[in-house]
Amino acid sequence: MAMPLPVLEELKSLLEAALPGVRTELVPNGPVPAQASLRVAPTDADAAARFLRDDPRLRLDTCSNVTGIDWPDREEKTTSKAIVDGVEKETVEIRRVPGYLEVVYHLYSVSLKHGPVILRQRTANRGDDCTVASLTPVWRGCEFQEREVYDLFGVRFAGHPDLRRILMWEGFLDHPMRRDYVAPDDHEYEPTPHDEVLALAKAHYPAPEAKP
Amino acid sequence: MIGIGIAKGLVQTARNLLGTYTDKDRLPTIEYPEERQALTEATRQFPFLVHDGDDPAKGLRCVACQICEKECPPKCIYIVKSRDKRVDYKGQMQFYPATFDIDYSVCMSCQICVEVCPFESIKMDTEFEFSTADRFRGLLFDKHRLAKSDAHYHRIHPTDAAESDAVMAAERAKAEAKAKADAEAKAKAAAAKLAPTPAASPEAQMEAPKPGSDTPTMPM
Amino acid sequence: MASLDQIFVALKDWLVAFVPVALQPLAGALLSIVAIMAVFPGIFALTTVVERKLLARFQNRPGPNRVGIPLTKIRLAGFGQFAADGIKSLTKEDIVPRNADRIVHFVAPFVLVAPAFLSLSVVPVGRNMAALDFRETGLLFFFAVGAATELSVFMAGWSSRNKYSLLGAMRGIAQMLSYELPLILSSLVVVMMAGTLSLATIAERQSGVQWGVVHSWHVFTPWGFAGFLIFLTAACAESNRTPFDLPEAESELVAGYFTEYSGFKFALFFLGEYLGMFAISGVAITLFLGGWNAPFTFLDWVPSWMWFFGKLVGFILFFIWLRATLPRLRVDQLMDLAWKFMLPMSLVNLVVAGVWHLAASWPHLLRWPLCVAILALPYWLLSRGFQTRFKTRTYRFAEESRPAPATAAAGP
Amino acid sequence: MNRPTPESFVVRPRVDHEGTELEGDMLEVSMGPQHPSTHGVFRMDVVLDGETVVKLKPVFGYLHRNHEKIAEGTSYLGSMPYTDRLDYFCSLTNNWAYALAVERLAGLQVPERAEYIRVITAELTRLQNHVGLCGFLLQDMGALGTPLMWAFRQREKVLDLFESLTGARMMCNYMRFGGCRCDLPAGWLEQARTVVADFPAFLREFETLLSGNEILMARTQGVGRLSPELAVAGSVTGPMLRASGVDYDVRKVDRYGIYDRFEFRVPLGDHGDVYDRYMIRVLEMHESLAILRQALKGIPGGPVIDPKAKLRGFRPKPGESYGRIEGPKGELGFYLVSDGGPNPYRYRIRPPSFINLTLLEDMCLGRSIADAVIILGSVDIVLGEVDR
Repeated sequence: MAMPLPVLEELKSLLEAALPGVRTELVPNGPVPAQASLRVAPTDADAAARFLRDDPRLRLDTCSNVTGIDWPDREEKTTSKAIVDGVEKETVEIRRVPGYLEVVYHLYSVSLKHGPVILRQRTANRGDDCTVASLTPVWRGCEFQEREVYDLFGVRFAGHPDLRRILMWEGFLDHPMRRDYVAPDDHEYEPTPHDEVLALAKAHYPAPEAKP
Repeated sequence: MIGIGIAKGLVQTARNLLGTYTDKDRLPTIEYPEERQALTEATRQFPFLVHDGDDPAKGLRCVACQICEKECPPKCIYIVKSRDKRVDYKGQMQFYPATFDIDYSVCMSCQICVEVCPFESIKMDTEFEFSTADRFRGLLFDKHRLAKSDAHYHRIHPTDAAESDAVMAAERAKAEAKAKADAEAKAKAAAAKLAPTPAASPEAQMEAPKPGSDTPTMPM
Repeated sequence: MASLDQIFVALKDWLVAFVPVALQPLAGALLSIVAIMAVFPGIFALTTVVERKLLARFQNRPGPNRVGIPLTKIRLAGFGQFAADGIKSLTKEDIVPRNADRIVHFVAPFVLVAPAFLSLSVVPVGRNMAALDFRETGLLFFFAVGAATELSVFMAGWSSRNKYSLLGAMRGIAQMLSYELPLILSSLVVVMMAGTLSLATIAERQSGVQWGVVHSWHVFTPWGFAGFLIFLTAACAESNRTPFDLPEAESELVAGYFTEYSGFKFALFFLGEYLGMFAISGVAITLFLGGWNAPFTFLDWVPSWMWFFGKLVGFILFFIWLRATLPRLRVDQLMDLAWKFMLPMSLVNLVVAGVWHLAASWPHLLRWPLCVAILALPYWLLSRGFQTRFKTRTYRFAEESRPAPATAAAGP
Repeated sequence: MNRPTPESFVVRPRVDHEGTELEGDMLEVSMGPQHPSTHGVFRMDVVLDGETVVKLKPVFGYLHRNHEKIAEGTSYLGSMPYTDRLDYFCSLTNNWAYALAVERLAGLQVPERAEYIRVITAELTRLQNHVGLCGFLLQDMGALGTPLMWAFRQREKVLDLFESLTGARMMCNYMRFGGCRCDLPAGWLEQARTVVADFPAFLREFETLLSGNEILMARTQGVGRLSPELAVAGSVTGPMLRASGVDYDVRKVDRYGIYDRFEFRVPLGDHGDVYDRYMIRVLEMHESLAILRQALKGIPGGPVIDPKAKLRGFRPKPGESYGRIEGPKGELGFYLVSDGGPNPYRYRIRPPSFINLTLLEDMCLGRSIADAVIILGSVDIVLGEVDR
């Protein structure tokens, strides 16, 4: 039977009331306000997920979609004006905002026919500490999708039973869905009319003839 | 009783077998090189460039605006814009593509170049027999091979062609009216000075909104 | 007409007369060999084309219809295809896996083809027209030689060093051994009734007349009919035809035991399989369908060998028809069918044959229902077991409930 | 035979489906990527005990082209033809799912006629996908092409419709954000009505051939059982979920497009085995025909694209959206993150065939290798979508 899902603010308070100590954050979503999401810390993710799955009001029993998003390091410019020695000086401060990887879970309830509730986890950074909690123990359907996120984004899922590469081959080093990924120049190029590709192709194949 | 389902299936296949000798619908194969399926009007294979008149070098509608190059999802179009302008078939000064190449081996026949073209100059052909032994250059079509006449376009897609003719006629009327107004204004402003024949620049043409379509903007 | 019936026999006698008397048996044997080696591969060649064309028709395709006489526009409706296939398989590269047991790998196809030819030699293709006429052991010879096929299948599967080949070979062995039993038991009925193992004699015994115009084929008796169906099913399995093509199950084991064969050896496997199918069909014809006898007495003027080959063509078409219709069984189901269904049924059939024999003096109206009843009861019991496990189902539909109006979270 | 077993390949207690303990030597078979019945370049690393599967790991990615990455470098419109190539059997539903996600992101409205056209094309797509799948499933069962070719014969008629509407048989590239690319050509509706009217006769023929066939029943009943609880937890969607008896159809739940205007039923299976999956698809075809009859009757006139929709220079506001539809293979979703630029910042596909594979091993363990093949067939995968 279809049952209305509590709005996200209500859901957040429900969750925080049921699980003291678990902190969640509401992430608004401009164009589709109904699809705003809830961010949980990786340490709390498992408990929160189990609550979402088991609470009789929510019963979010299927995790439909798992995906990663890469937010690379970016530079934030802040300009501040200060009067130094009577002269107004403008100082530009460039602050590096560390990037992070984000894993997004779209949860639906098959038994109550509502959804989606969107759950997010963030890694600490994009380098050495990109671990989040695996939700495969909660929703079996995350298994392959989390493997895919691991494969393409390099997010490590703590607690995943079989965290191997899934689309790329074993032994592949990089994570191709990251924004800063550079495709290696080692595959066979088909010359296309575009000059940069053509130039690469020529580097690979000694050109037998010039372009007519 | 075991075996009845199997017997039913056997009867069904036998009926189908006999049906192939009487019912055309049960033997739908078209024996390709000799017989050909009638192509529908919407059929699309690969893009070609439309030219007006008989001379492809002169009548090419393309003004090398490079929108299709930008929008092409597999990036199979390559355009070099001319430095100079030349008089096109309509008697207007236009840029023209110095190079216009389409790599048919990369093209995925998605028709997006046709949709985004504001000048009705690139259309989908219905020809598909391009097999060649030359892997790298055999399917790289330059503008001479791509150019096909407006009559050809009318033959393969009559409805579309009529529509695009109407669009172009409306545009031309607008451009002419604007040119006239411009000319009058200019003549008024500088009656003494001999103004050059005002040509509808591509920008002018592009500003003219097409009926039934969105307003083209140049994402350049 | 009698001359046309015996024309090949006469031709052979005429030819043999040219050689010295001492060599005449040898010459006769050679002529028979030549005949078998020419006729059956010829039928094989045509069968491949007919099978492809018919299968295609069953599947609403035209099938091969291009290859005719080379360099001309004559297409012969595609019947040149077998020549093209033959040339292709002869000229293709013969690939042997690096780890294969080369000798066994090489020998296996020949081990398949040779017994197939040998088993064809005992089949009487017309009146007085069995190449090898063992007076008392024809059927025994056939089964003995036919059993060599298993050996070939396992040789091929083992030597290829391929897991699919091995699985296919294991399946093949299990299947052929299991189905040998119902095959032999169902033909035993005929031996029981005819009192001989000679195929030529069995065929001759069926030239009697019953019901006025009908020749007394064994299939027109309850035990003969049941035996024929069992024999046919087991023959399907013995010759690895659908629905029993598990050893070469394409969708599971790629090509089964001959996965690693190519070129001419592959063609030999193909040939061997078809020859085996012809041989077993020939035996089925001889045992149950009156051999070279016409069905009706008023058709006796048609030469006997024509009847035989006509029936053989009928069998081939039937096998093609089966192949175009049925899905494949699974291994355990295949074994179940052999041991739990066909074996009991063929044993019951032996009883029926005995009853039929003992009740020879009874009127038909009594004898028939009794035998049919003895057969039908176990059949019904055995098929009930199947029907309790597998049945057609009815399906329910989700209850129509208008969902509540979209909430904010259910998306715009 | 003494190769070390990889870590993830540790074999669980070996039992067959009847619970008998197995103790033979094990055979590791790599089924695929070149194998007749893996539906493309798909591989199953199978450990067999005799013919019983004791371990099965799906391996894929051979067709991986990182479609999602390509889409990040292409305009929103430019990804539309790529969606055709995901599940190349159902390009029109793929188009629709993508268009739906973008329309949510950009707040576009779809005119009524376009909605009708979308329903008609999507249901036609479902018909041709299901009929093709039934053919392929029986091909896997060894029915040498006859059902497949019959299915294809009928599918061609649907593809003819697609060709005269969109210009291509399979790579349709037809939907646009806010509607459809072009209006129906003259006479198309008549042609579609004929196809829809002829379809039941074909289905009857198909069912006579197979649905009551003893071999088919013996091969499929009780094979590859999936309990409703596991199916829901494993994110299985589409006909596979409904064959397990779970009433969940996105067309009914989300009522996207104009599906709430049509009367149709959702068939449910009780056993969740291969036979149910096959029959559910056959029954769904009947329901699709019912929808098509209603839609072809009620299609109104009017424009087919939102006049606000922009073809060039399309830049949705920053934000994200998830749009999903009931594709023929299951729930097909698109998740888009926009940063306000002309290209999506993140473009994610929720591929039903990929996710339905999660439980492949659970269904195959203890069954024979021949069952594994038909279980895979009944999952209905297309490698273009699995690997993306």
